[in-house]
Order: sequence, then C-alpha cells, then structure tokens
Amino acid sequence: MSAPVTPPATAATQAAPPPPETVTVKVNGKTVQVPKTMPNWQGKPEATTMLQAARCAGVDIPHYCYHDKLPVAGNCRMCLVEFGTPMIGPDRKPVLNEDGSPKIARSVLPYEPGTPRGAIACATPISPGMEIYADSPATKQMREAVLESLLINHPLDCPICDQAGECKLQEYSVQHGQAESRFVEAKVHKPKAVDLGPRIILDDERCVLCTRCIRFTKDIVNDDALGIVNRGSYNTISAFPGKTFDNNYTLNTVDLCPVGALTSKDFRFKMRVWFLKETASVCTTCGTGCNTTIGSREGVVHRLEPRANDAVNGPWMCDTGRLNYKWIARADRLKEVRVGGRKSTWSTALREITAKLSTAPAGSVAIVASARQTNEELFLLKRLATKLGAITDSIAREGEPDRLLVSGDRNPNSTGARLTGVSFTEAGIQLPKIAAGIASGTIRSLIVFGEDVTQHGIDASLLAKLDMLVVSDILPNATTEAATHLLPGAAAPEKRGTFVNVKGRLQKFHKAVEAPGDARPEIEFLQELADAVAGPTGTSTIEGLFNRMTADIPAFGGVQWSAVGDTGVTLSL
Amino acid sequence: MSTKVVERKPLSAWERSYIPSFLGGLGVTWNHFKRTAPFLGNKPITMEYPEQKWVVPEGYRGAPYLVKDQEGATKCVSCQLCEFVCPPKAIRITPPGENGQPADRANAEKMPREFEINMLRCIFCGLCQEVCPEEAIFLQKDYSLTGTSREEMVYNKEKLLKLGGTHAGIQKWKHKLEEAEAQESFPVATEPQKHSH
Amino acid sequence: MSFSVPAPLEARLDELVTHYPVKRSASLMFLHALQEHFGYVSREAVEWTAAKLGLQPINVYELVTFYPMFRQEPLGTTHVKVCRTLSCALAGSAALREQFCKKLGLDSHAHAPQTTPDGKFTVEFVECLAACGSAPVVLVNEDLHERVTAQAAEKILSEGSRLEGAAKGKTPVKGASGAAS
Amino acid sequence: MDFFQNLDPAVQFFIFSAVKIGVVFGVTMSFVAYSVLVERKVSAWIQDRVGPNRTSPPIAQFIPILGPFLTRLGIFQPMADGLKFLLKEDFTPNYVRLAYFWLAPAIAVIPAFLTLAVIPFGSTLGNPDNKMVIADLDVGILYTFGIVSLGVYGIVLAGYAANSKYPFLGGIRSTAQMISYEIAMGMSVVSVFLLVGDLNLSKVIEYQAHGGWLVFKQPLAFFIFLVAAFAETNRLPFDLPESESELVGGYHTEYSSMKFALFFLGEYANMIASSAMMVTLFFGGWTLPFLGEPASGLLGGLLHIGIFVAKMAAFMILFIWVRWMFPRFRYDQLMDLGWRRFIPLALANILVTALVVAFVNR
Repeated sequence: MSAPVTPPATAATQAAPPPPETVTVKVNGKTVQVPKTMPNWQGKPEATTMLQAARCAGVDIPHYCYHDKLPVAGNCRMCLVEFGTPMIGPDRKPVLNEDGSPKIARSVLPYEPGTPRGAIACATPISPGMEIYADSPATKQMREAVLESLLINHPLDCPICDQAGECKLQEYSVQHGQAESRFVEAKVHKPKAVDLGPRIILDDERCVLCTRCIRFTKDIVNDDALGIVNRGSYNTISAFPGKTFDNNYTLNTVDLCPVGALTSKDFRFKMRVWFLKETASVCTTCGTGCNTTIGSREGVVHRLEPRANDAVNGPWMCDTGRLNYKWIARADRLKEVRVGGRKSTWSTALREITAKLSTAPAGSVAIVASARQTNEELFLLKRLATKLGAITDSIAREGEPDRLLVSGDRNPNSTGARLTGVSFTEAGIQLPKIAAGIASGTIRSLIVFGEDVTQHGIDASLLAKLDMLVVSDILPNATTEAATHLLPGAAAPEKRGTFVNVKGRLQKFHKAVEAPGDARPEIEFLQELADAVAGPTGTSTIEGLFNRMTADIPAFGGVQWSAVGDTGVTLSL
Repeated sequence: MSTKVVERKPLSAWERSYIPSFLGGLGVTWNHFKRTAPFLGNKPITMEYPEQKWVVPEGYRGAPYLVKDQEGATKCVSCQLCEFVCPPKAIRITPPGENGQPADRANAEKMPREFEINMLRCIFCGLCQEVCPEEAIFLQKDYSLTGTSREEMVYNKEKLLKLGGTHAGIQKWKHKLEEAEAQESFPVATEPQKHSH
Repeated sequence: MSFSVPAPLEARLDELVTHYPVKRSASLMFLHALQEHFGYVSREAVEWTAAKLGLQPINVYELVTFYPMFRQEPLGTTHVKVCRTLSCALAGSAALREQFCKKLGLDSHAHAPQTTPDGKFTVEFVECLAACGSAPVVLVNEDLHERVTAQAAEKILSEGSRLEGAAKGKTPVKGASGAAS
Repeated sequence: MDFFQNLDPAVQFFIFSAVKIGVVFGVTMSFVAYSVLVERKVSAWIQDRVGPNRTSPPIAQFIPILGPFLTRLGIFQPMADGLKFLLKEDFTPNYVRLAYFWLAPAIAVIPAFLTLAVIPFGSTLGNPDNKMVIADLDVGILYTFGIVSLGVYGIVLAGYAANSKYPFLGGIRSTAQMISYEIAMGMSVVSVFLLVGDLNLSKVIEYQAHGGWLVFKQPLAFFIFLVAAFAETNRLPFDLPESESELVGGYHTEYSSMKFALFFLGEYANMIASSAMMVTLFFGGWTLPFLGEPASGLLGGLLHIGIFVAKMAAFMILFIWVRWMFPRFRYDQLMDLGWRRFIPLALANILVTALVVAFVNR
C-alpha cells in the first residue's frame, strides 16, 4: 500500500486547471497580476472582486459584512474605495498619456465630475487596467464617514462587552476613527441582552446590521431563523416572535459577528479575550475533527473556537463540539494513581504492571483501547499487544450525522485505531472474544484505555476474575472502580498528538493546559511501559514516536511530524 | 560634542594627609550635633510618627481602592483592564461568568464576582486608575498598610469597597437608562426578549 | 383564539400567487388582503402567509414590521391620525396629539399607534396627509378634518365615543371643518 | 574585716582577683550596652534625628516626670536590645561548617575581654596593696598584643565557617587588615617603652605621673596607634570586613540572634580595650597632671577609677564621632596607608626615639 501524501494547500476543490487567466490591476500604485476568477463563498469561480484583488496585493480593505464563506451583501459600506479605470476615447481606443501609458479616469459621481465616488470593494469586479486606491484621501474620508455613521448609535459599552479585544469596530476605530464623537444628540436605544436562543444573547444597540448572522443561518445552515425587523433607526436582528434561534451551529454567528451584538451565553462575562492563550487543537466530539483554537488562561479552558481549515471544517464548527470542554475541569476528574484501590505513585504502579506483563504468557493479556486516543498512543499499545500476543480492540460510538459537519462516527480517531491495527475494519468485534477469554480464564490481565468496558459486554463480574486490570481514564466509571491499577490520563487539551479523521485527514493538536493532580498524558507512561515490556523504541519525544510510527505503518506514508502543518495532511487510504 | 574637561588639582601633601578633611568632617558633624542634641540646641526635624501624622498632599498615590457611586452601588464592571495593565500583576478579578450575580445597579449588566488586590505586590503606580473606563478604582491616601499574614494583605472586593468610599461621578449606566426611558418605545416589541432593566 | 381564513379569501389568494413568477412576490398582496379582512396582521396571519408561500415566518415578519401600514394589533373603532409633517407641525399638530392622548389617557411619547383599553380609539402620529394648505389636519377613519382646533378635537372625540359597536369607518364624522375657520 | 585580714594572703589575693574580674566584666558589659545607646543617640543627633526614644518597661510609665524623661533618652533601649538578642530565633543555615560556625563568635569576644586584665584602671583601693589591675604583669604590653592578635581568628573563622561568598570575602579582608595594622600598632608602642624602659603598664602610668603624658612626647606614636586602633576594631572608616554596601555584612552575614550579638559585643569590647590602652599608654591612665600619687584612701581610689573611666569614655565618643564623619576607605587605600605610611613612620619614630634616649636622656 503506497501512500502519497497530498500537500494541504491544494486540498481546495477543483482539479488543477491550466494556468488561470489573469488580469493586471494596480493596487495602491503596485501592479499585480490577479486571477480573472476566484472562488466565491461556495467555492465556485466568480469574477474577482476589488477586495480579493487587493488581498492578492497584500492590502487589506476594512469590511464588516463581507465574509469569504458567505454570500456578498454589500450593506456595511465599510469597504468603499476610490478606483480608476483606463479611459476610452471616442474612437473606442484607450487614451494614452504622453509617456505612452494608458490614461486613468478616476471614479467620480456621475453628475458631479471632480467629486470622487467610491465603490464597495467586496462586490465590484475588477476590470483590466483598473487601479484601486485603497488609501487615497478620498477613500480614507469615505471610511471615516462610514465608521462615524456606524458609531453614531453605538453604546460604547466596551467595558462590559465580551467582544472587546477582537472587535472590528474597535480595530477600525483605532485605524480610521476619531477620538471624539461629533454626535451630541441622544443615541437611539434598542433592546439589550435579548435572549435570541439557548446559546446566544443579542445586544441590538451594538449591532451594525451587517447581516452576516442572517446569511450564515440561511445559506450555510439552511435554517432561515433570523431577520431584520422594524424600520430605519429601529432596525433590529430578530428571530420570529415565539421562535428561538437554536440550531446546532448558532455559536458560529458569535464568531461571525464583527461587533459584540451576538455573544455566547457560555462565554458571557467569563474572561476577557486578551487574557486567553490560544492553542491550535482538534475537536474530539466526532470523526470530522474540526480544527479548533482553545482559549485558556492559567490552566483553565474558557472557550473553543473553530480554526479555519478548508479541507475539514471551513471556518465553522457545531455547537455540540464547541461546548464539549466543560468536563475537563470537572471536580471528579481522576487525579491520583491508585494501586489496589489505594493512592500510589507512578513508579510503583508502572513497576508492578511491567513486572506482571513481562512474565505474562502469550495470549493471557487483552487490550481495550479507545478510538479517542491519539495515533501515537494507539501505536504504542499495538507494540505492547504484539509483544504480548494480546487481543486488541476499540469501541465504536455512533450517532446521527447532519449534512454540514457532524459525522455519524462519534470517535475522533476511529481511522487511526484501524490504521495502527488496534481495531479491525469494524470496531468492537473482538469484544465478545475478550469477554469469553476472561470467562474461560485464558485472559488473566486486561488493559483498558479510556472506555467503560462494563457498558460493552465485559461486566463487573468478569472484571473481578482478572489478576490485573489496568485502567487509564479521565473520569470515574464502573471500570475505573474495578481497576487494580488506575492510571489517571489527560484530556486532549492537556496533551499533544495526532488524530486521523473519518476522511483520512491526519491532524496535529497541541497542549493548552496542564492535566490536574498526578494525571499525565498517556503517551508518557505508555512509552515507559512499552519500552520496558516490548523493548525500547529508541525515541522519547512525540515527534520521534510519530516519525517511527509513520515509517512502520505504510498507510501513514512516511509523513514526518514536521510536514504535518497546523491544518494537517490527507492520507490516501 | 562639547565635553568640558574639568581640571583636577593635585592635592598638596597636607591635604593628602587626610587631616584637613578629618578636621572639616569633625566640624560638620559637630555643628549638626550641636543643633540637635538636647541642652545644646534641640531642634530635631524628625516627625514623631504615630502621634504626629503626615499631611498627605493632593495627588499622592497611595493604595488603590474600589469606589462606589452616589447610590452606594459598585462602579466596577469587571472589564479587567486594570488586571491587564497592572505591571506587578497585583490585581486579580474573577468575572461574574454566565450565571453570575447581576450588577447591583440599574442597567449595568456586569460586576466582578471577586476583585482582589495583593497589596504586597502593588507598586502604587496608578495605571489601574488611569486605565479604568468606569472611574471605579482610585489611588487613595493610605500609605501605611499592615497585616500579620500574606493572606491578610490580599484585599478582597468587600474590603476594597469599604475602604474606597464614594466617588461622585457621572453615573454612566444610569444616565443611559434614563436616556433610553425618555425615548419613544419601539414600534414593535421584538420577542422573546428581556430588557436589562 | 383559533385563526382561520375563510375559504373564498383563501381561494382568491391562491389564485393571486399564480400571477407572480416567484411565490414570494405575493407576500405584500397577501398581507394587505389579510389586514383588510381581519383589521390587522396577527402573528398567526404571518405564519399562515409564510406557510402558503413556502417562506419562513421571519421573512414575512420582516415585511410586516417594515411597513407602518401593517398593523400588528387590532385598531380602535375610531382611528385618529394626526399629521406630524412640517406644515401641520408648525400649525401645532404636536399639541393636538398631546390633547388627544391626554383626553384618552394614552402615552403621548410613544412612537407606535396607541389604542385605548376599551378599544374605542386609536391615536397615531403619521407622516404627511397631503393637505398642507389647511394644517393642522387629522384623518379620522376615512374622513379628513382640516384646520383642526382644540374644540374640533373635542368634538371628534365626543362623536367617536358614540360609535360604540358600530362598524368601523362606516359612520362619517362631520362638522370639524366648520369649526376650524 | 578582721576575718578577711586573717586569711592566707594567697586566698586573699584570689578573692580580690575574683572580685576585680567580676566588677570589671560587669562594668565593661554595661559599658558595651550603653555605648551602643550612646552611639545611636550621638549618630541621631549628628544626623538631626531623635534616636531611640520609645522603649520603656511598663513600670517607667508610672514614674512621674523621670519615667518619660528616661524613656525619651532611650535609657531602656539596651535592655530591650539585649532581650531581643536572646529571644530571636537562632538560625543556623544549612551547609555551614558547624563547629567553626559556633566557635567563631566566642573567639571573637573572648580576646577583647582578656586584654582588659592587664590594664591598670585605678591606683589602689583602700589598702596600698590593692592595686586596681587584675594582673599586674611585667610583660603587660606583650600579653596585650599576643591576645589581640587572636581576635582575628574569630572573624576569619566566621568568614570561613559560613561557607558563603560574602562572609568569606569579609574574613579574608579582615585577616589582611588586622595583620597589617597590628604591625604598625606594635611598632608605634615600641617607642613608648623605649622612653619608659619597662613593659609593665603600671610602670608606664607611673612614668607619666612624673614625666608628663606620653602623648606630648610621642604624638606620632599616638597618632599611629589611634588610627591602627580604628583598623583593629573594624570601626569606620576601616570597617571593610563587614562593609554592608558591598559585602552585605561581611563575616557576620549568616549570623543571627545571640551569636550575632557576640560579634557585636566583641566589637564594642575591643573599642573599650583600645580606649583603655590609649588612656594607659598616652594619657596617663588614672592620673591627672596634678593627681599623680597612688591614692591612700577609699575615696581617692574611686576618684582615680573615675578619672580613668572618664578618659576612656572620651575615647569612646571619639570612636563614635569619627564613624559618622568619615566615609569608608577603599581597600587599596587602607593597605597603602598601613604599609607605606604608618610602618615606615613608626620605624622612623622608633629610630628617632632610640637616638634621643641614647644620646639626650641618658
């Protein structure tokens, strides 16, 4: 099985066409060649806009309503820019300057020549020879005017606004705003702290009516739940009276909202964003493996946010996954090593387990791993199993898929479990065999990682028959109760490693917080155990182990740790 | 560059014997002694501290405390800017969180659940006061902070508010509320909603 | 309160939809028809329209809240519209409205139309009624009253209060214009 | 009295000596305590401050006028200080060389007191045989120098035992300093004995009672002795072994409580011993120009002791005064002064004195 690896960048969509047709434009006086068409929000080619062209030239044009992955609305007017097009003479030929270059006509108001006229960069397609003046005085004046207008009724309650610190209004105010408001009249007051849905709070006063949220829920989620009601100054975002905004993707509108109008109830008043340490991670709630950014401060995870990865989740993630972090800080986390029910130390427990496993006859050990474990952990478990002649398996977890992101496979690393050989084509088929082995007395030791086997056919009476039950888990359950050797493990945000998602995307995740108490990332003690029982791997780092694994298992195609970027690589399975 | 070289006069043998400077020193110290010692002059300039208290000048930067508004409500909205700006990291704020206690004054949605200043760490720089958008923290005139344990020197919200007293300022949130109430109500009530007031 | 649209009306509306290339385009016509029939556009009417046209209720609701001519509440028997635009404003329409509201016990600062609890009167401050030459003007149901004075306003109210139970807009209210001269 | 007279002379001598030792020790100790107070008060006044003025035992509050007055004077401060030294935690850091660490403070304090044994602090008391000196040694000055040179061991040991760099540096500095200045000091005294012709300190006083104070005959010797005394006692401007600004506290950085107090005690006892030596060698001891004969009665004896103590106190004041006047010397200046100035000067002085003794005073 050869396994060429597709580099992450080309994972976009279409098959590579012949070199794209380009258009030459000037952005801030710099000549750039930009493709004639670029992918629109759905990824379909569409005429390149001024905003996209400016981006190609490395110029960022401020905007609120425009978003790469949403249909263009063009209602915030923040991206207004002055531009110019080559002049065409009465003979339909370009007018030239004395030096032979084409003469450029600046955009002006139709009936007031001399007054510059802007165009919204997000929706205006470029034409050959166009010049975009992204920082001309006229452009700046337009921006300042638009921003002033947007701020007229803004409540300026940044001190209590959760968006403060990542707010486009704040950012653009710094760049284009004025220090003082010229608006002396009373501001229009709108409803505040409106309960829009189970996870969303709306502050209408802060809203700039960019309609990103409306477009997202209508066009991406297909749940046309939000709209703008009332008229003029009293425009507000709203759901239909009596209905709540409660689909499984509502929290994306919080990310989308360029200001603090939509905020998350979960993150409400919890922590200011500038304190959060951001760690690139991967969601473990289902097999999709959405890329996430963990926001943590001093060992406490405060929120998860999607991290853009067009090959997996785009810029979105589901609410279920996003809120699936609170158990990390649960008070009943397993925090101490226990041997025979008593508090012990790592060295004692590992010494005992090593001694037992080293003398175990072949076939007397079984391993139940979890498809929530990382590839590296599974690889070490497999090494151990091979040495001990142990039966291994993992446990399947199924759920209802949806059409956007949620996968039916609720394990983050089923593919990894299969690739490393811990589970077979179908997870869980070996479990009855293990149960039978324990019942008949051939299996004397069981190693369980992160699963409650009593729920899967190996009940407490069977567990009681074992000589040794090594359990590594995060939260207590019936299996951890029965363990002779209980090893507290770490949650994904507390360790590093890789997962392979249902589509074969190999992705890295990083450590955001420390595991509580004596708990350690599984890889650390598994490495010790595997080295002691199955012989040294010759490496002690995650990187080394990963490279060893990809070299040993053909499906991983020899990909090096350093080659797996933050957005992962696709394995050909 | 205009460097002025100051000529250093070589000392004479007499001067190098230390004797003139020794005698000069004796003179200086004697004069001070004479001025201060009882029976001779007795004009000590030492302030007898606990009995005599120093008059703290305006603008003195003493310990930072939280203040209340005219109506006895907490002014702090837990924006955590002071915590962010504090150079020695003496300030620690626990925000209310999603289900936290609502603010104790109308229209302000947020109030700190806990606000701690470690007075052992505080360097009285005044950046917290300067950065505060709510005028809720002020460096006051206390300069003599004592305690018998480190824990005691970490002042909590209750203590800070008690020590801070009242600061009469424009009541921003109250003002906003009054403004909103004076305005016409909205043409259409958008449900479901709950107004903050 | 159950909401039901009479069959003939429903049939008329169903036929109306066919006039448009896109179903959604019939929304406004639907709302007008429903308001004409029920006197106002209830929430149920919005939901019914949305279901008929294959839309989400919020889409129709956006329309209803946008146009001031759509009512979301039942109106009073006597609907007093006081003009607020320039000529009338200069001629004292604000005071006039204040007078109506005070007499009827309504909030004169409210933006929206105000209806008395007994359902007899609705007072609304509206934009230009196109009779600027004879400001201030008041439109009572279908009848235009020009150069309305305080006494004339009293008269409108006293006549309106006699309209108990009468069908809305059928009884003309006269006599105000004479008083204004 | 009779009972006492009838005792064996050896026993009488023993009892007298014991009483003298007790009294001298007691007086010196309280002298140390109160010189600390004087130092603090004088320094305060020199610096326009008030000095210790708060400490008072509860009883003092009930004495009308006098109680508050004594409190303001700081009379009770030394008691509080002493009590505090006794009650403070005696902290022994890890990694010190324990035996030496404990020994050093004792070695620092003992020589200072031993020196006092040969100082004649008065003429006689009551009986002409009752000489007011604990040990009237014929080799008095040799004994003194022998003992004083032991004092450095305390400091060196402290620096070594603390096993820490600052005390170590302090110890090294003090070794060099003490040894250097001891030479100058010893040489300055030689000329005195050339004139007196005896090493017994009582004889030195006797000589001065008749021949005038030696400070007038040997001003250079006195000057060298004075400066060397400052260096020997580690007093400013020569407190380089402890210099707080560079060495934190030098050899006693790691000491606390009573062990530190012993070093302190040693320093002040050294000052007292040095003052006593200067009084004896250059300022006529217990004599005054018109009061040179040994006392015949009890009153006269006490007067002589009083004169001696007053002279000594004057030198103590000088020690204190100089401390608040001079900045600390640089180490190279210190060495330069000792080796290149004082030793040659002292040698020259010996030569000149010897010549004068040989040819003029014969």
